[in-house]
Amino acid sequence: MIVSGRFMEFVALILIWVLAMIAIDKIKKGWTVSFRRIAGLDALEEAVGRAAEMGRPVHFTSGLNSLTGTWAPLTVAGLAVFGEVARLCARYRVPVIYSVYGTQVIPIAHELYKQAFLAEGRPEEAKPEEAIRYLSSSQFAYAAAVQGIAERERPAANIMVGPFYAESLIFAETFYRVGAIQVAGTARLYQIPFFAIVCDYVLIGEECYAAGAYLTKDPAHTGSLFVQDLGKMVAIVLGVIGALLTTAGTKAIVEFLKL
Amino acid sequence: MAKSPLEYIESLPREIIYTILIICLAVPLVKPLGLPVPISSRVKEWHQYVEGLPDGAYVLVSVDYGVGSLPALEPFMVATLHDLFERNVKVVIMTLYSDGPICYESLITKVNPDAYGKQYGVDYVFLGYIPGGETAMKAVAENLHAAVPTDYYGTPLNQIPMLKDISGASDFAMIISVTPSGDVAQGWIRQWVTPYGITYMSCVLAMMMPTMEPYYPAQVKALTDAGRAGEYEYLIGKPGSGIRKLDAFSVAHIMLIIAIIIANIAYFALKAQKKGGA
Amino acid sequence: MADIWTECGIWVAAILTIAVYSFAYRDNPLFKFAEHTFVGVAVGYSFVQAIRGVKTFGIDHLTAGEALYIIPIILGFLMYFRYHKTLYWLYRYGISIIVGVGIAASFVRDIETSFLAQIAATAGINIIKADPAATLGNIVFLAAVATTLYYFIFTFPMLHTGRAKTLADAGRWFMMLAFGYAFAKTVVTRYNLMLGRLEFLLFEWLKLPK
Amino acid sequence: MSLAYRRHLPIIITFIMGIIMILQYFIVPKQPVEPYQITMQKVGETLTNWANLLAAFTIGFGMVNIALIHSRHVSRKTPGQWYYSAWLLFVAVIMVIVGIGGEPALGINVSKYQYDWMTTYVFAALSGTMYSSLAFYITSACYRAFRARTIEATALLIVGFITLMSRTPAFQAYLPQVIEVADWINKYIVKSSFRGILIGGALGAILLGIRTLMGMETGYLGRRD
Repeated sequence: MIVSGRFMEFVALILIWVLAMIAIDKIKKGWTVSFRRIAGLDALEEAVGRAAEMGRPVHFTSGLNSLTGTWAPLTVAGLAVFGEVARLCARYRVPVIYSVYGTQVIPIAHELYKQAFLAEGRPEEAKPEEAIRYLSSSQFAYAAAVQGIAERERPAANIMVGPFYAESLIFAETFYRVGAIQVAGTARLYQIPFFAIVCDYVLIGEECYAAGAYLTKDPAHTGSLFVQDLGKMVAIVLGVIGALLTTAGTKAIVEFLKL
Repeated sequence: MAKSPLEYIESLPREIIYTILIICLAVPLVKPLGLPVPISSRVKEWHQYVEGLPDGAYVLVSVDYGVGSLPALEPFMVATLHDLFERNVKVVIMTLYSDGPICYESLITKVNPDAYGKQYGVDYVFLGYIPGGETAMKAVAENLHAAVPTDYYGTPLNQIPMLKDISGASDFAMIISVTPSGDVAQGWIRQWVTPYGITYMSCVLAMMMPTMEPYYPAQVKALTDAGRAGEYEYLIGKPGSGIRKLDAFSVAHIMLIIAIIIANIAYFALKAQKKGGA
Repeated sequence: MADIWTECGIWVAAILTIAVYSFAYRDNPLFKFAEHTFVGVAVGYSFVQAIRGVKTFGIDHLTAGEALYIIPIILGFLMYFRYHKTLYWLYRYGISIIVGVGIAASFVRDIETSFLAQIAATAGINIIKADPAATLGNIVFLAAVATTLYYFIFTFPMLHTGRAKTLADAGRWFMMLAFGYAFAKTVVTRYNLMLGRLEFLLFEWLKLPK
Repeated sequence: MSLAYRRHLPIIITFIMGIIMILQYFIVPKQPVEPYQITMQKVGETLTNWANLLAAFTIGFGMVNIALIHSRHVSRKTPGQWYYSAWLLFVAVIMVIVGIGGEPALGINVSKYQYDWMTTYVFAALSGTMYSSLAFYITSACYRAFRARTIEATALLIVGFITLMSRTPAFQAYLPQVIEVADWINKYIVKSSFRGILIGGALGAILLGIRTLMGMETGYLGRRD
């Protein structure tokens, strides 16, 4: 039934799925999970607060987002962060600008934006058409348009979470130049170094997915984070012990993983 | 208050940095400086094979790239022809790409065979575009005159002095191909190396090296990527567009390294000044 | 005739190149003109590509007799109810298919390529090698993988306090060094891109001798 | 309209689509042989086409958004912006007309030369130049970032230095050891820490995927309306 070579993946998927449901259920029934600090996510409130003081907008973008590509999950993670940023902006009465590349996210972004203002009791102040701006579906026209926004509207904060490609450094340097505080995160390996070195705060890989749990303490997100931690522990144990066994001569663990 | 010179250097305005960068990149492009360039073993090997060709040997040079990949592949082909024309060898040029003749025209003007006293039809000849891919390779190998009745300019092959007694692959000492296509690079092995054992030298794009490495050195005697054209130009003392880029890299990187050193010196001087002053 | 258009094209491309580079110095009207030209052309280009997408992914199948393709086409138009006062939620049917197919197709592949295969590759390392630098390297490799993963453990804060924190710090150090390498490594590729544009300006536009 | 149609049905559709795609991944081998495998592959391909088709449909949201913003600039004569916006709308319309006439797949082929001219000398030139402007930004970023402020920043500076030298042809000629050190760093420090980040990121994506299919993710995809 299962294609050869994919049996272990199927088992892993079922195991992760079941563990996630159990963890989420336990959290709903009062089990509390505490987190280590994630500097990048703590900085979100600081960044929006700074924008409120300086009376300048907050800029958000999620890179070359797409809901049908390999980076669909990272696009949804970016949208989740946008939901939190929109809530903070509604609370601090700061205009937010979402520079959009892929048009598929526009309806979802509109809903998140309106829900944020609803949650903060200010639905009448929501101006989605001005906040959520489609710039272009071509990478570098989008990059040029974001540079224009940076220089002309001079946002005080720039938050970037999602699938970024070469344009990551164009944004990081341009917003540094207009003096914006920057919180940036992606899971695309070769773009993380630019965010880590140039921006004030960086969300590295998995930290982009942790925003939902960390900021809302929502059971589904917190339960997922707990299962992700179990997955990492398994990866450390199997990896190290496997290497020791291989050095000793048996490739048992490698074969086991390749079933 | 105006910045002290140290503060100015430590946070150098971007306009200065960008202008220096453009100068460092543009100047070597216009005038190659011939800075030292590392020669990889693969390029040395390629050159040694060309040097090892006996006098009067026949070499088939296949311009297997189109206008699209010309910028990336032409510099290496130009350096190869310079190397060949230094010697007393007969060069038969052909192409498997329909827009190959355009690449030949651009190539031959850069190489300028007259400077080497080479005469068309006696020392080198261009057979033009031979359609069919591997079937063309096979046809040329088996019977050159039947496969290619006339050269690119329409003169029948039997009237070309250097091709009179050349019937096929077995009369050639070497086959050189520069191409972005894996099928073409491997095709020459199947049609010329396996059946006739001819020395085959292949130059491909850098990203194709992993797919060609298994054939090296058994079937492909010399294998390198086109990005090393600057090294070949430096090795044979013929600076061209390849070495210009390598010079520009050297100058720009050295500028960046020096700038970082200066910035750190200014940073520490400022720190010392503040500590001293405070 | 073609030559005039080509020469005119080279001039247009050269002016736009200078306009884009001018932004690095200052935002200026020339850049703003190039930016709005670029966005305008890109909008037109994306719209044409979208029509091509609707044709190749939908209408061609419909005309080829696959009647079921009428469903996504209807849902596609339903998505524009998003602008409707009360029936706005109708757009969600189209989006739910995009999200369902897109998310599932990508995350299920992560299980093998980015999780199990990575653990298997780590588990397959034969640490002791003839060359001491390689043996040391393998030890460093294992330590780096383990401590980086340790750094990302979120819901066990005690692992990040006291002496256990040194493991997380080691992970952060390894990542810092990796970022330094990856950052400096891209310098040559970016310079190569600029060399390409400078070659265009110097030789194709200004026609300097090669 | 009851909650079922507004929220629950879309989430159920997302769940069903997701389960089908997962089943397709686990059941269909590279060369499907069994009849159920062939039908499953067909279903998977059809759904992927549907998703791409629907994604292409969403382009209209972008058009409406851009037309709204820029035509408002023109109608309100926003100083210093309205003529740029007018030019943008003009160029967009021209590109659409030329594009529909020139895009080979649409088969009209009336304005192929103009379409190629616009894509080569305007679109490709601007894209290539924007991409290459990274040479500016990586230079200023290096100048600022490689500063020995803290111990960590010093380590970053040293690694950056070695890597820069290992890529400079002149240094490679004089100091070949630089390449060996850079390769060692890449092989044993970069590849390993990147693998740690990759595994973590994959787990994040997997759990997010599960949450999305179960209707527990963000916004309309999960939270109460």
